[in-house]
Amino acid sequence: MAKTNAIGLTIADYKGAPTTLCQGCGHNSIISQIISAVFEENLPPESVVKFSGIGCSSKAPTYMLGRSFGFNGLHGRMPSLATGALFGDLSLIGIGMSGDGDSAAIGMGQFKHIIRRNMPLVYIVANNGVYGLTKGQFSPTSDRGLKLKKQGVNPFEPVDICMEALASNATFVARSFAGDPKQVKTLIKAAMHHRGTAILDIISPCVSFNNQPNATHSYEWGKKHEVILHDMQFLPNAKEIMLEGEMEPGEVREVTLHDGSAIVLKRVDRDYDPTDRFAAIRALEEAKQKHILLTGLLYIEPDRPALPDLYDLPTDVPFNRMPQERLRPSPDTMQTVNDLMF
Amino acid sequence: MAKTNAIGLTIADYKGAPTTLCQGCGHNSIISQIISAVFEENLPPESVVKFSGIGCSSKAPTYMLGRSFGFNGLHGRMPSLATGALFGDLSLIGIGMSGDGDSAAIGMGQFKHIIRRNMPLVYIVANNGVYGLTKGQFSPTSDRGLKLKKQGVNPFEPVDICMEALASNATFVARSFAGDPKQVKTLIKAAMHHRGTAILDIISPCVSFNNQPNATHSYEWGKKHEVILHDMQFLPNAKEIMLEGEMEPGEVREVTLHDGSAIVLKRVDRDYDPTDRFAAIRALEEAKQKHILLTGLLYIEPDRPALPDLYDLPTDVPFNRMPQERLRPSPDTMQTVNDLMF
Amino acid sequence: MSTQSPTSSGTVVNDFSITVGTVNGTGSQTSNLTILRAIFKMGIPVQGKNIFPSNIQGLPTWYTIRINKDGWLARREEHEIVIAMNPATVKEDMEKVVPGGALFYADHIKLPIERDDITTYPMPVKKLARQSGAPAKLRDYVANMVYVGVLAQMIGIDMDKIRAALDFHFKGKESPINLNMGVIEAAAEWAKENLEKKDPYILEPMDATKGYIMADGNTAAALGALYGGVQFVAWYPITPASSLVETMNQYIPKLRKDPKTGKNTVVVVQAEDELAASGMAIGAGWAGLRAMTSTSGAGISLMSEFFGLAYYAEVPIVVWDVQRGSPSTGLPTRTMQGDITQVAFISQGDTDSIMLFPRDAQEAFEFGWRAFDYAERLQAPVFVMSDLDIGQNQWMVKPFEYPDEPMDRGKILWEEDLEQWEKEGKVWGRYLDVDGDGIPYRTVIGNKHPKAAYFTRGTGHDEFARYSEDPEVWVRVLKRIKKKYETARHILPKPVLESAEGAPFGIISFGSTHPAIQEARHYLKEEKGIATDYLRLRAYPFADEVRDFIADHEKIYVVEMNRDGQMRQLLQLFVPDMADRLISVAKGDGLPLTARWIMNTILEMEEE
Amino acid sequence: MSTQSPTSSGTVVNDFSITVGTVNGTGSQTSNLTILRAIFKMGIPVQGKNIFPSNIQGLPTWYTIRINKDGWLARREEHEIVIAMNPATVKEDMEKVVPGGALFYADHIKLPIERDDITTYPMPVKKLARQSGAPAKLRDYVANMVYVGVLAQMIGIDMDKIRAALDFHFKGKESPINLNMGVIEAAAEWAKENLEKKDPYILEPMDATKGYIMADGNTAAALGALYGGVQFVAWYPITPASSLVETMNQYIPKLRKDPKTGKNTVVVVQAEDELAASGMAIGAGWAGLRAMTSTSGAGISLMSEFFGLAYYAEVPIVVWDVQRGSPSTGLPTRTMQGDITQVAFISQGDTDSIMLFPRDAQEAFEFGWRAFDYAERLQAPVFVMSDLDIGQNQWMVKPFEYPDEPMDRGKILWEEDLEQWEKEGKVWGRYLDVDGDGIPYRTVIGNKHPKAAYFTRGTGHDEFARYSEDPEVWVRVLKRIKKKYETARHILPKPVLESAEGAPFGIISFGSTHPAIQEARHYLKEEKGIATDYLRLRAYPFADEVRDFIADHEKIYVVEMNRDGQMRQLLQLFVPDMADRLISVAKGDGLPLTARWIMNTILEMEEE
Ligand SMILES: Cc1ncc(C[n+]2csc(CCOP(=O)(O)OP(=O)(O)O)c2C)c(N)n1
Ligand SMILES: Cc1ncc(C[n+]2csc(CCOP(=O)(O)OP(=O)(O)O)c2C)c(N)n1
Ligand code: SF4
Ligand code: SF4
Ligand SMILES: [Mg+2]
Ligand SMILES: [Mg+2]
Repeated sequence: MAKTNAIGLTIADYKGAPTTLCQGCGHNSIISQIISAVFEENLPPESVVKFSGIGCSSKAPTYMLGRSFGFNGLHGRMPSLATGALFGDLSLIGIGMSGDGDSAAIGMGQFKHIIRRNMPLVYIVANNGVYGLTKGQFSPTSDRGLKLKKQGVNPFEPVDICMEALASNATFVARSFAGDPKQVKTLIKAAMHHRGTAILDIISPCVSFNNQPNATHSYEWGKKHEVILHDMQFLPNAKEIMLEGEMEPGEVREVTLHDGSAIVLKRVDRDYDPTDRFAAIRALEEAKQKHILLTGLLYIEPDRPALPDLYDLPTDVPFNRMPQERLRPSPDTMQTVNDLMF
Repeated sequence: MAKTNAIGLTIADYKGAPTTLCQGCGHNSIISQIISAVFEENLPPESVVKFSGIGCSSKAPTYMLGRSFGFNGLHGRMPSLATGALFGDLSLIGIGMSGDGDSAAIGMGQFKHIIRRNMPLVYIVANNGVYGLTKGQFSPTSDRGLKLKKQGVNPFEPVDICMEALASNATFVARSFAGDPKQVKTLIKAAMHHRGTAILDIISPCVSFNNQPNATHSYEWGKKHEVILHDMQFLPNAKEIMLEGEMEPGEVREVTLHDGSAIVLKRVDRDYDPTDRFAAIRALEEAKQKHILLTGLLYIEPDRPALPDLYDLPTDVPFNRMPQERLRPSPDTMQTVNDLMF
Repeated sequence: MSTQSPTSSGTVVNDFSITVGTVNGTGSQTSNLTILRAIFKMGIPVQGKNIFPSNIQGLPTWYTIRINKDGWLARREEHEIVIAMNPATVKEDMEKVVPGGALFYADHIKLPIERDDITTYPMPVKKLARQSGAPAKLRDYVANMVYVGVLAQMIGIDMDKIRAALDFHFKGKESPINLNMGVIEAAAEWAKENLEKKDPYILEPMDATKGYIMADGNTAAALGALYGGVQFVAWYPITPASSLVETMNQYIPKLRKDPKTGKNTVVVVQAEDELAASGMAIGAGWAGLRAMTSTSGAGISLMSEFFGLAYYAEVPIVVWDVQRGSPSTGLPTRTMQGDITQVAFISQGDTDSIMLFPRDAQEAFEFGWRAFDYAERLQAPVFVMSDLDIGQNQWMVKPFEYPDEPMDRGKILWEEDLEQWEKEGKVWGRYLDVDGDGIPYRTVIGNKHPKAAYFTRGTGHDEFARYSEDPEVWVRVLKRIKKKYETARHILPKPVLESAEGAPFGIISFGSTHPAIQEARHYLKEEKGIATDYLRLRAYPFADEVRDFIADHEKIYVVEMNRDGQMRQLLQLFVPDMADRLISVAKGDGLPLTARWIMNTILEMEEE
Repeated sequence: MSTQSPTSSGTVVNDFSITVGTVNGTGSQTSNLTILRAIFKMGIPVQGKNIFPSNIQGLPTWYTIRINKDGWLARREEHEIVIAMNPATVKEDMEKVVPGGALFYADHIKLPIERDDITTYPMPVKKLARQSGAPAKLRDYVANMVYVGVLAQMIGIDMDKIRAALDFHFKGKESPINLNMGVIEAAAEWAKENLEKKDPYILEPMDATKGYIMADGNTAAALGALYGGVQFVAWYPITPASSLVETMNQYIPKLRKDPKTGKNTVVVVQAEDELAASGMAIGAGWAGLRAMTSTSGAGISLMSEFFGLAYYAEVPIVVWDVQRGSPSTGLPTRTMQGDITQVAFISQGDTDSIMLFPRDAQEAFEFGWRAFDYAERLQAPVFVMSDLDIGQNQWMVKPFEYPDEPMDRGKILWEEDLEQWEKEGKVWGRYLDVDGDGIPYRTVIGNKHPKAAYFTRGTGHDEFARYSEDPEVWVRVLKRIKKKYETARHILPKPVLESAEGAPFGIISFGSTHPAIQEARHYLKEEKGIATDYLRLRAYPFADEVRDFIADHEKIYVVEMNRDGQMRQLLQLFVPDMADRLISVAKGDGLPLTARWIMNTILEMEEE
């Protein structure tokens, strides 16, 4: 019998339609990690809502969480759809899938502004440095000097998704690599518990159009150049914090999230403080100089108010189930209003 | 008789229609400095082309350089219009006027992407932290905590135009203050000679909607809190560099631009290297912490190729004057092409 | 036109127009509204129209107040009384005055009086402003109160009513009320002593505004939406739509506190642009919230792609288009009905649109709440096509009426419904036409039933919301959607018909042209003896009654405020067999149509 | 339909269709194009249509090759030969085969042959691929060459022609040519030894393709633009428009080196989105460059606001709309003529649009260069309404013809012109209608004459480009612009008329439906004895000839590929007096129309 999670569901309950992405596409492995993360977190699939723009990456939601609602929107417009939709029932968790073209080209504005509003959303940029679905044009994250078949050589400095997020004062910024599934999964779990927009820039190779060994978005380059900031663990309940066997005090940092869950970060090379925004910027700059793929939780600010916190909304019932009596002003107000008109 | 410049024009030749902006609007003083800068640089007005989006700030081009071509475009879309238009005659200088709403809200994408392309343009964001023309709504650069009449209190972290420019690898980033006309003028001169997109974030108070003394976009706040990074001088011809009387060697930095002109920066408090991108980011962070209005040339990279450099275009004649013989392939190519069709 | 024949005593009572020419940004709006409201309080039918420039301060601006005892309140082109406060326009302002009319002007304006057919009244504006003791920075503002006082004295506006107007404006705050009242009274006193009444225009109290309120359409729309139970609003500022949501923000604390928890039940987000505003609203509508956005022309263009998604994915959303002078950025502070065909054919591919056309502030309120019922019932975008004239000007209308129908949330299935369906062996598919009306059933997020979820997309999909590129599926789904719009025709507000005996032709119109049409019809009847039938459209796609009306007339004038006769085009497509009966009477110059222009244009066409 | 009656020898020669079902992303396009080209080289009229999914790899895809000795090359619904390479679709593929037809299938597919009315040929695809010695990662690809070889043997495709096709495809590179040729020959050899020909379909060389080329419309458009002297292109990738600019990039080094300096004379910018792409192109057009963008439905929607600006500020720009299945994201890899009314009424306010409707790759080339002449002459956006079928499929067309007219740069004034005007005492104003054709004169940046500059805006402006809110100025300028579109009607490509003796009705169509229309007309005549008149539209706004054609017929069928009969709507608005003569024959299911469907639909309507 298939393994069940704490709420009695099997992994099959979290699957979606069979993928139509290319074999080996990084996006497929992100899909798998999302499925595992939601399964392992014991969340009913109905408590997750999927969003995406347009692109191969944005097709991903079809191939996971078939029992979750999903909205595959317009190119570059995932953030706005998600923002509006999640107000429908603020108890749900939103997962947004986007691509580097979707978020850094046509969607740059919405990407920056959902961050500014800190709308709770697991915002994944499946970053392959290329336009997959339209067959291999440069995206804004393409390497400078990258050569693509029909496009020539890219002369532009790439957009750095994490740097952009930090510049916009994002409250959760991480970089990962589809070739590092464990880290991807841990980050997704943490992101689902973060109260705010969680930006996950996941390098996700496009095997059809941008997987040359020298491309920084390729498997080979990633495998060779990945450097992790820290070993990560996510603990759904902070009270239960049990350090992994070998961990010694001082080697470990712990970030507690608004719901009592915690991220535990074990030192690898150097001590890295993920609540220091400026340190995060410096780390990105250094990684660029050193030509490495620096992955991990770059920055987190667990306590900034999220967008819904700015409205004093009832919490006893989901907003989309609120009955007429609570939405329509009572008849006696009509006279008062008319009086106000002069 | 009115004073004439080296090409025999008077300041009147550089004026535009009378302003219809509010009396005291910061944008008016930016207009004056643009007029002076072009006059003093001895540029024929016909060699400048004006662009703008929509907003009070974007109306400004009407009120200056009446003998220059101008295009008052769409809200947030100045960068794209300017990019296309300037290819018409690459010998001309483009000045783009935008607002904080125009560039940081609806225009965020174009703002970021013109920077990425490094299209030569003096890109001025007349930043008043408010929507002037639509009568006082919050803009993305409004202070967190700002209270406006019909809008309540702004809960969001402001967009920092300079930080955004740096995150996008801009090659020229400066902040100034409409209340500091001399610096504004010097920066405009330097920007006109920069080969690439020059971002000038000029704090430009809106006296009608956002000039409360505690607003960081007000005259009062700016006057009180302005700290300059350096004393600036612009020398159209670097060979002529003549340090101002009191300057001593070591106190001065000099940046030479592609055309042989130079910016001379005199140390004020500390030594600041405007070619160090990371230092610029740090300076912005510190200014934010210290609650000061840090002005001056934050960053410059004079040598990155500009967009037109990426195309190997003829330079003997402006592109928009190129005759048919040079544009239409010769008749004998037709057969070859048809043969290529199979 | 309106006759203005002096009474026996040589006076013209309650039947004239006042135009005030000032500089914008000087607070003259308060003065003008005070005059308007005071007259209204005197029981005299009155309407104000603001003709203002697209800037903030320092440019010429005009405010026209029409006073008409018979209740004809459309814009007129004649100005009996002109108040000239702006040196830059005083010459043209003087020329505006009708022969026999009066010109009031600030006496610091050097004005060679070139006309001897009008009365001129200089006003010592600066002096009186100085004497008011108001602080220097308020001088301009106070100067504008001077003309209120002088005018009040000269045409007979009740001082009590003026105080009532100020009291309303300043929400009862004593100090500004007293400051202003002081200036007004001093000015009136001055006028009484120094000016001799020579023009014939005077006011006399009536009882004709009882049972009416004064409201602008944007306020009405905001209130209507709040009574409609709107839950989510995303917007981006744009003239002349901004005040719609801004006003809503003001009323939310008063009207939308949850009776159970005391918390708010509306979320308003100022988006970063119109693309995001429409995206957020569509997201919210999809999630089961009553969602809307409000914008004007440029915003509609930017939202085009999203409207196509909402159309094809069948998401309810209400869109207020407060139309302004277009194409392009056009005349942002002028009115027009210019976005009709654009909206009808919005977005790539075959689409359909639902449009509502409110007549005035009162209907703006009504459509404000009803629009959500239509959107949720039909699972489609509903466009409310208002305009600047409706939205920003004060309209004398019947009081807003509390919704006479419960909220129609449309076909939503919750957990228990799905269980029930399962029990009954009924199959649910998001895009299945179960009832034969083209409208499928939908579920929304948070529904915990394991079969509730579906995947929404703008790409081809079948009845179960599954991705599909099958040509037959594609055609089937789009045909079914078309059926929904056929259903819409029967649900939406019917046109309003006014018939007259022996009418030689019909008139079709919609929206803010209504008062001008009615007035034109009145003159046609009274002065030319021509009775007319009139059909006022209230919705698109058109109801059968529209076809009937056209069938009943050999000739129909379609009156509208644009260049191309856009509504006529839609009507021609609706009745191709009678397309040539429809004659366009169209002008889009940024100003509300006048009865005189409508009548003359029709008469000219009749002669041809 | 096409008769396929066997010859005396029992064979059907040069008159059948082949459909290949494969998995996309496996390189089958090379195989299919090889077949197509080899047949073309045999002198036999042939056309290929690709029916592919909207993803990159692993989904079913079909390629249909129609072979017709009489030159009827529209899509057909009958498949005489089916090649089934995809296990996922083999069952439906088998059902597609017409009785008497043939099914070739990869023999590793477990296929219960359920039909005895067709011939089936198993192909040892894997074995032959293995034997080819090709590296493992090329196996799928090589497997597709197997069917080329087998088919070649069984229907008689010339091996020399296949080599010629491969030579072309691989630009003469020996090693891939030899690899592929090896597989094909081995497969042919195998077929020769192991299969017995039982179906009747064979090819015989002809001489009917001499004087023709094979080209796709996007390539043709790209070349047309290059010959049109395009200087600035901004675009954003979108199916099916992307290959237009990508192809252009390939040809620029060949065709657009400045003869004087050897440098490039075209700038191509990949923008960050469609808003920016249109903005850049409009900027460039404004600055005096020949500027264009290329996109599909969603892009058109996003560009709406900018088109309104270009309309009202009068900026020349060429827009290629390679239409695909819509509304919304729709069917991105299918064809449609669905953006017609949207473009006609694009952007807020009263606007007009110029559209060109190319018939095929050849006209795409011609309109490719002409569009710039129209845009610059008329100072307006010109939309070239192509579609996926034209753009991405190979069309057998007459060779491209070198432009027979010099570039028309329109009314541009340079320094010396302005001096001349001044001398002659002529006044220049950017928006003055000097010639009475509604088209003003313009200057562009870089013009050093001190009076050359003007300020362009989307807000109200007068004839001298000065800001204006004056109602009369507004109306005057918009009327004058309208006149420009009246002028356009007389300049744009005329419709093409084909009349027949005694035609009981007319047909109007446009664009890629042309071959199907012609074929349908042929059958109507041959099989039903019904002669038809046919007007092929090439431009909007419509020329007078269109009105004449409608006037000449009691009944006109308007054939198009969409749901709502969009072109018919525009025609109805053009001739309201004859609106009811126009009958819509419309289908938008994503596939090119077939002659059979057109004929049957018309016949059904005739019976009604
Ligand atoms: C408005 C609009 N423009 C263009 C497209 C075409 N388009 C589809 S996906 C895509 C790019 C996708 O790139 P990315 O977001 O990086 O996703 P990937 O396919 O690489 O995962 C584009 C341009 C579209 N669907 N909509
Ligand atoms: C597409 C579009 N949306 C909205 C508007 C309305 N609008 C005009 S100016 C403006 C904001 C201007 O703010 P900013 O750029 O900061 O300029 P400022 O007036 O403050 O100088 C807006 C929203 C518009 N013109 N176009
Ligand atoms: S094309 Fe690239 S991004 Fe798209 S599915 Fe294939 S590998 Fe993934
Ligand atoms: S409203 Fe503000 S930004 Fe606009 S002109 Fe006045 S002061 Fe300047
Ligand atoms: Mg990508
Ligand atoms: Mg501003």
